[in-house]
Amino acid sequence: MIRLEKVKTDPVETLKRHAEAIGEAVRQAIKPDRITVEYPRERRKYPECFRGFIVFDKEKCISCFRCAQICPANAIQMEYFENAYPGIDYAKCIFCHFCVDSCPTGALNTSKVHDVAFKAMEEMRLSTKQIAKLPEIVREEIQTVEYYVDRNTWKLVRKKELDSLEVPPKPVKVKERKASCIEPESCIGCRLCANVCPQNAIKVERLKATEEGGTGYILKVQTEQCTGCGLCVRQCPMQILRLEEVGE
Amino acid sequence: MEEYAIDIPVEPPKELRSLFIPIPPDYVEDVYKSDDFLVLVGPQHPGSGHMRLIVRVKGDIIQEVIPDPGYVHRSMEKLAENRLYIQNIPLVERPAIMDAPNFNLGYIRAIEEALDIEVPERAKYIRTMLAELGRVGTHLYDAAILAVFMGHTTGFMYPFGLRELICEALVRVTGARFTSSFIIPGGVRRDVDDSTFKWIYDMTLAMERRLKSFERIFVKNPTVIARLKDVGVLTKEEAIKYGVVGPFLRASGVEYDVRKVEPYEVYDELAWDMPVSDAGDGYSRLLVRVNEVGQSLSVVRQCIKQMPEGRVISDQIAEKGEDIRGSFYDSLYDLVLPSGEYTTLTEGARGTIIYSIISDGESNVPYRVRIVTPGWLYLRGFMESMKGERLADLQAIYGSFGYFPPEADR
Amino acid sequence: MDEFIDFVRGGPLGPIKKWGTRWSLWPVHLVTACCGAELAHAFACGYDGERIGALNYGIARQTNLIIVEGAITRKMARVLRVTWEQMPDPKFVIVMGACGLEGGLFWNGYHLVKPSDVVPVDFFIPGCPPTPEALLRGIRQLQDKIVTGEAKTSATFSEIMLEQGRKPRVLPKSPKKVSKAPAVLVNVPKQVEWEFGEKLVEELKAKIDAKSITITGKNRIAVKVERDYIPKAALKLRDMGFDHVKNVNVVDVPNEDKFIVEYHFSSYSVKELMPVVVNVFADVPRDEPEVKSLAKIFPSADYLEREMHDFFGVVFEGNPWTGRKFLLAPDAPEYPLRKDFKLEKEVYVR
Amino acid sequence: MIDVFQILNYFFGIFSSDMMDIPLIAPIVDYLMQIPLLNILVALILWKPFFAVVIMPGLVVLTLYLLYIVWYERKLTARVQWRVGPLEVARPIRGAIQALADGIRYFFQEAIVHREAHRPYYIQLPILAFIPVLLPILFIPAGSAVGIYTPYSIQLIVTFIALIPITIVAIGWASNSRFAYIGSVREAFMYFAYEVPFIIAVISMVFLYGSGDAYVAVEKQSAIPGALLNPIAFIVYIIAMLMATSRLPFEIPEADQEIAFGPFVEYSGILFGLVMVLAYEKLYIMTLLFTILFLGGWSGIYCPLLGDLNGPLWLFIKSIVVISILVIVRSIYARYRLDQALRIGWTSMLTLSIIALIIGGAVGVWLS
Repeated sequence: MIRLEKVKTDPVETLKRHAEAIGEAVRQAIKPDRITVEYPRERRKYPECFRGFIVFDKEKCISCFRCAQICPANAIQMEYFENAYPGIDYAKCIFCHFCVDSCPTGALNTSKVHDVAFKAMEEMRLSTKQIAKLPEIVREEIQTVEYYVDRNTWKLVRKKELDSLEVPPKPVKVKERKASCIEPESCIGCRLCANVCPQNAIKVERLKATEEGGTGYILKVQTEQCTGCGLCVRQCPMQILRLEEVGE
Repeated sequence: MEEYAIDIPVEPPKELRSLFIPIPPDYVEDVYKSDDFLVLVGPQHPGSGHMRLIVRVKGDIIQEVIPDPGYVHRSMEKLAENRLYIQNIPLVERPAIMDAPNFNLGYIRAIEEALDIEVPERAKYIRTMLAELGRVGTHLYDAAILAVFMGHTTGFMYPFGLRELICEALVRVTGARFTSSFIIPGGVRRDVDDSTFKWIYDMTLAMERRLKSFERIFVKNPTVIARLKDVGVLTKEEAIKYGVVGPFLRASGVEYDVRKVEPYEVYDELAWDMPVSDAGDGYSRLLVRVNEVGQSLSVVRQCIKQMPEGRVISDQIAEKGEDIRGSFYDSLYDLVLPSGEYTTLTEGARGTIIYSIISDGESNVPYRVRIVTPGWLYLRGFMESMKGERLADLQAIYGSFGYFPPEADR
Repeated sequence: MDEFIDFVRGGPLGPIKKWGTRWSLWPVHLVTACCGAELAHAFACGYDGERIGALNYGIARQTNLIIVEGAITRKMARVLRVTWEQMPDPKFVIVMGACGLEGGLFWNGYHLVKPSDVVPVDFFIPGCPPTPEALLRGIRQLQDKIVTGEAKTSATFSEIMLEQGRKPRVLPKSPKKVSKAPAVLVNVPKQVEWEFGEKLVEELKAKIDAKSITITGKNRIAVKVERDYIPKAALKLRDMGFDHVKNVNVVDVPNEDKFIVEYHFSSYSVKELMPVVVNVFADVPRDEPEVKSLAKIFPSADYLEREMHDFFGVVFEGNPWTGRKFLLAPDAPEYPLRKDFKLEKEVYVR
Repeated sequence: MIDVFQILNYFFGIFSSDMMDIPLIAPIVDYLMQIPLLNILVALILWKPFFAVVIMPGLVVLTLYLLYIVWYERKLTARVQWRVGPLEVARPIRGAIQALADGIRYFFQEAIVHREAHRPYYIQLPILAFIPVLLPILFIPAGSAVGIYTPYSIQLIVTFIALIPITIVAIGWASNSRFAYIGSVREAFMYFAYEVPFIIAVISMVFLYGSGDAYVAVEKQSAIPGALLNPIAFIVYIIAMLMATSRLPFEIPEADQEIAFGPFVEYSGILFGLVMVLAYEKLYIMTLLFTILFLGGWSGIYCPLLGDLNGPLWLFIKSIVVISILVIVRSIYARYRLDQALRIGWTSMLTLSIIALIIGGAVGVWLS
C-alpha cells in the first residue's frame, strides 16, 4: 500500500513547479511530439481482427439464422431470396461481431471499412444484395499510418502504400454437421421442423398407431439435403433433434 | 461579518417553471426570498456532462446542490431482462465504454460463479490485462475531463493522446477501440498472439515516459494544485457514510479495493500496491488515480511476462477447439443459470461495480439484472462535497470525481 | 436542413459564405451519451478535428453544428431541441452512434427518442461508438454538402442480383426460453468453504430476528426479514460494522403477487467485513408496496431508493424524494421495470 | 467649385507638410503625387498622424494582427499539445487564414437578440466597446508618427485602457442572463485586482523616466531597456496584462467551463465576433504600451531604406514578438479561482508594484 503524502506548497516548490511546467511547454513548442493522424489525407492501419462493416458470402451461407438470433441489437434480419440471407441495418448495428463469430461456415466476414457517413437513415438498412461486396468508400488518403512503439518514444510510421480494406476470410474450424433425430419415437408430429427447414429435408410420416408407447409419428431427416443449419433442432418442442458432426 | 439584507421584493423567474425543473416551486420561492441565487448548470453547459446540477448559491458560496440525473438513462436493466445472457454482454459495457473490460468482466464473473465455470489461466491473464488497460484508459479520460474543466487544454490533450495508445492496444487485441465485448463466459473470444503482447509491453514503457510530460505540465502544475487542494474535502467518515467508492474512497483514507479485498482473476498473483491518501480533497483524488495508472501499467507488464500457454476458453463452454469462432452461438446462446441470486463486486476504474443477477433456473434470459455503477454510488458523496465551496469549484470537484453520467444513469 | 444550405450557397456573396461556413463548422459542446468519448478523440491530438476547421466550442449561441453523440433520452430530447433552437442559423446536425439512429442496442428501450424526430439531421454515422475517422468523415461530407449543395453518402454499396423468394409458413422461433411461472429465490443456499461466514451467520442469528439466514456464496449472506423489520435489522447491522448500503434492489414477482425488496449492506471500516455483502430482503405485497426508508440511517441508500421508486413504484416511506421522479423523464412510462410492462419483441425476418 | 478646390488644396498642404518619408517607396509616391486628386489621398495616407492611427500601428495593422494572433495562438497551442491545429483551410500556408473563415462565418450567422436582453444596449455595447479600445491608439507614438502628440501620453493610454472593463460589465448587464451576470461580477472584481498594481507599475516607470511622455521614455531607454531598469515593474506589468486581457491562468470572467463565456454567453453571430476580439485588441494596446515602457519602444536598427517607417515597424515587431511569447501561457496553465486571483492581485502583486515604485523612484533619481 502506498500512502500518498499531502502535497507541499511552499514558495520554492511552487516556483520549481512553475519552471517545470513552462519548461515542458517550451520544449514541446520547440520540438513537438506530434501524434496526429491527419485523417482525410491519411488512414490508420487497423489490424485484421478489426471489427468493421460486414461482408457476406452468399455461397457459404446455410440460412441458419444464428446471426439474426444472436444480434443483441436485432440489426440483422433475414431476407428470403432463394434461401434466407441476412440483411444488416447499420442504423442499429453495434459492431460487436457476435454474428461473425456465430457463423458456423464463415459466410460473414469483417472488413476494415468503418468511416461511412449516411445521408439518410433508410439508406443504412442494407439488404443482402448490398452487403455481398465490400462497399466502395470515399478515400482521400495518400498514405497509411501505423503506431510504432519503441522503448523511449512512440511515433507514427507513415507509409505511402495504401492499405487494402478487405480482410481475407479466415477458415472456421467448425466441422460440417447434419441434423439427426435421437428419439424418433417421441415425435409428436407437430411438423414445425419440417416446415421450418429451408431445404425441405425433413419428413414427418404418420404411422399406424399400432406400436405401443409410440406417438404415431416418425421423423426422417434426409441427410444428403441437410445443410446442418440447426433450425429444426432449435424449433423442436420435444428437443429430440441434434446436430451431429459428420466426416473427419 | 455582519450581513446586510436589502429589502427588495424578488420574484422567482418564470422560466424555471417552463423548463422542467424537478424541484418543487416552493423551494424556488424560498431560494429567492432568502436572497440566494439558483444556478442551473447543464445539461448543455461547457462545464458539465449530460446532467443538470441545480446549485443554490449565497454570494459565491454553494449552499446546496440538487442533482437532476437521468439524461442518459437508457433503460439498461429492463433491456437486460429481455435478452439472452450472452446478448447482454455488449449491453452491460455501455454504461462506461472507456471502462468496457471491467464492466464486462463483472457481468461475466456473475455468470461464471453461477455456472461454476473454471476459466483457463491464460484467459484469466488476458482478462486482467484488458481490465487494467481499461482502468488506465478511464483514469486518463477522467484526468483529461478534469483538466478541461479547469481550462487546461493541454492537460486535456495529453491524456487523450495517451488514450490513443490504449485504444490501439484494445484494437489489436479485441478488434474494437472501445467496446471490446471480448470477455465471454468461460474465457475470452480469441487468443492473442505474442507480437501483440510485445507491442503492448513496449507501449506501457513508452506511455510511462510520456506520462512524465503530463505530470510536469498538469499534475504538478501550481495552478492545478491551487485549484484542487483543500477543495471538495470528504473526510473518511463522510466518505463511508455516503458510500463513496473506488479511488475516491481511497483518496479519503479508506483502504478498500475489491481487487485486494476479494481478489478475482489473477490479482492475488501479481505484485501491485493500492495508493491511499488521507487528505480527501480534489487533489488527492487526482493523485490517487495518477498513482493507480502507474500500478496498472505495471500489472499489465506482469501479466504479459507471466502469460501462461494454453487455451483461452474453458472446455465447459467450447468442448472442441480453442477458438470460439464459428461455434459462438451454439456454445453460448442457451446458458441457463441455476436459480438464485448471484452478486459480484468488481473494481472498475471509478469504483465498485455491482452486478446482481437473479435467475429463475429455467429461462435463458435473466429474471432480473441489477447493475449498480460506481457513478451512481458516489453521486451522493459528490453532491455533499460541494457544499460550502465556491461556485467556481463546482467544475473542479466535478472533474476530480470523474463523474460520467452515462455510467451513473445506465 | 436544406434551407440553410440554400442560404449558405445563395446570394451574390454565396461563394464567400460557402467558403467561410465550410471551413468553420464548430460543434457545440452537447454531450448526450458515451459517444462523447470518441468525439473527444476526434478533436484531441490523435485526430485533431481543428485541422479541418472544426473547433469544439462552448455553447449553442456561438456555434453552428450539433453533433448528437449517441443516445437521446426522453429527458435529453428537450435539451437537444432547446439547444437547436438557441443556435443561430445556418446550423447543421450530425448524428453519430447507433443509439442516435434507430436506438442501436437500446432499440426497444422505454426511455429513448430518435434524434431525427427531434431535429432535422444532415448526416448519420453508424457505429457503437463510431471511430473518430467516421466522425471526421461525417464533417467532411457536410463540408462537401455545403460546397455542392447535395448530400452524398460516402459509400456506394454495389448490389448483386438475387431473386426475391417467399417467406415460409413457419418462421424460426426465438431462441429465448422464458419460464411461464418462474420461481424466484434470492436465498438459494450454496456450499462454500467459508469459516468466517458461518461465524457471522451465528452472530447475525443472535442479533437479528430473521426468518432465515442463508449463505448464498462466498462472502454473500442473505437475510430474510419481515418488511417492517428492515430498519431495525439495518440498525443492528450498523452496530456490527456494516456502514454503507451498496445496493438497493427490487424484484418484481407478479405470479406470486409480491415484490422482493433487497438491501445489500457492506463495510468499509471493518477489515474482515469488507468483502462480505449481506443481503437483507423482505417480501412486499404488490398492491401495497410500501417499505420504510433507510435514507436517514444510511444516506448511501438515498439515491438508490429514489431510483427503485422510479422503476417499480415501491414507496419508501421517509425518503425525501418519494412521489417525484428522480431518474426518469416526466413523460416516461410509469414503473417500467415491473414485469407487466412489456417491450417490443425482436423480429428475425424482414 | 473653387471653394472645394481651395479646401482640398489647404488639406493637401497640411498633409504633405508632414508626410512619412520612406525611401523604399519614394519613386512610387512621387509619381502618384503628380496625379491630381489621387495625390491628396496618398498624402492623407502618408500623413504622419493619419498613418500612425489608421495604418501602423493603428487599425489596418490591428486587423492583420487579429487574424494572425487568433491563428498563431491556436497553432502554438496545438504544437504544444502534440497536434497540428488549423491546417486544411489553406494547406500551403499552414491554415493561416483560419481566423478569416471563422470571421466570415460569424458575419453571416444570425445575430440573435434574446427576449430577456436589454435590446438597445445589447446591440450597441459591442460596438461602443471599441471606443475605449481604439482611443489609446491616438496617443501611442511610433517613431516620428503619432496621432496626437501630448507629453502625457502614457497616462492617457492607461486611462483609456481602464475604461474597457466598464463596457464588458455593461455587456454582461445587458445580456440579462445568469452566467452573464456572474461573469460581469467577476470582471468587476478582477478589474480592481489588476488595475491598481498595473497603474502603480506604470507610474513607477513614469517616475523612472521622469515624464509621461513616450518620447522621453524611449529616449531614456537608449542604453538600457526599461525591463532591466525596473524588472519588478516588468513582472507586475506582464501579470497584470494577463489578468486584464483574460488570459489563462486568469481567464476568470470568461471561464467557459464554469460560466460559459460569462458576459458574452448570449452573443451570437457578428456581435460575438466583435466581443471576442475585444480581449485581443486590449492585449495589443497594452503590449504597445509595454514595448514603449520596457523594451525601448520603436528604437531599433535603423534601416535607411525604410526611413520614417522604421519606428512603427519596430514597435509593431516588438509587440508581436512579445504577444507571441505570451500566448504560450494558454497551453501551460489552468484557471485560477476568483478569490485566488484576487489574492494574488491584492497581496503579492500590490506589494511587488510598490517595490517597483520605490525602485522606479530610485532609478529615476539616478538617471536624471
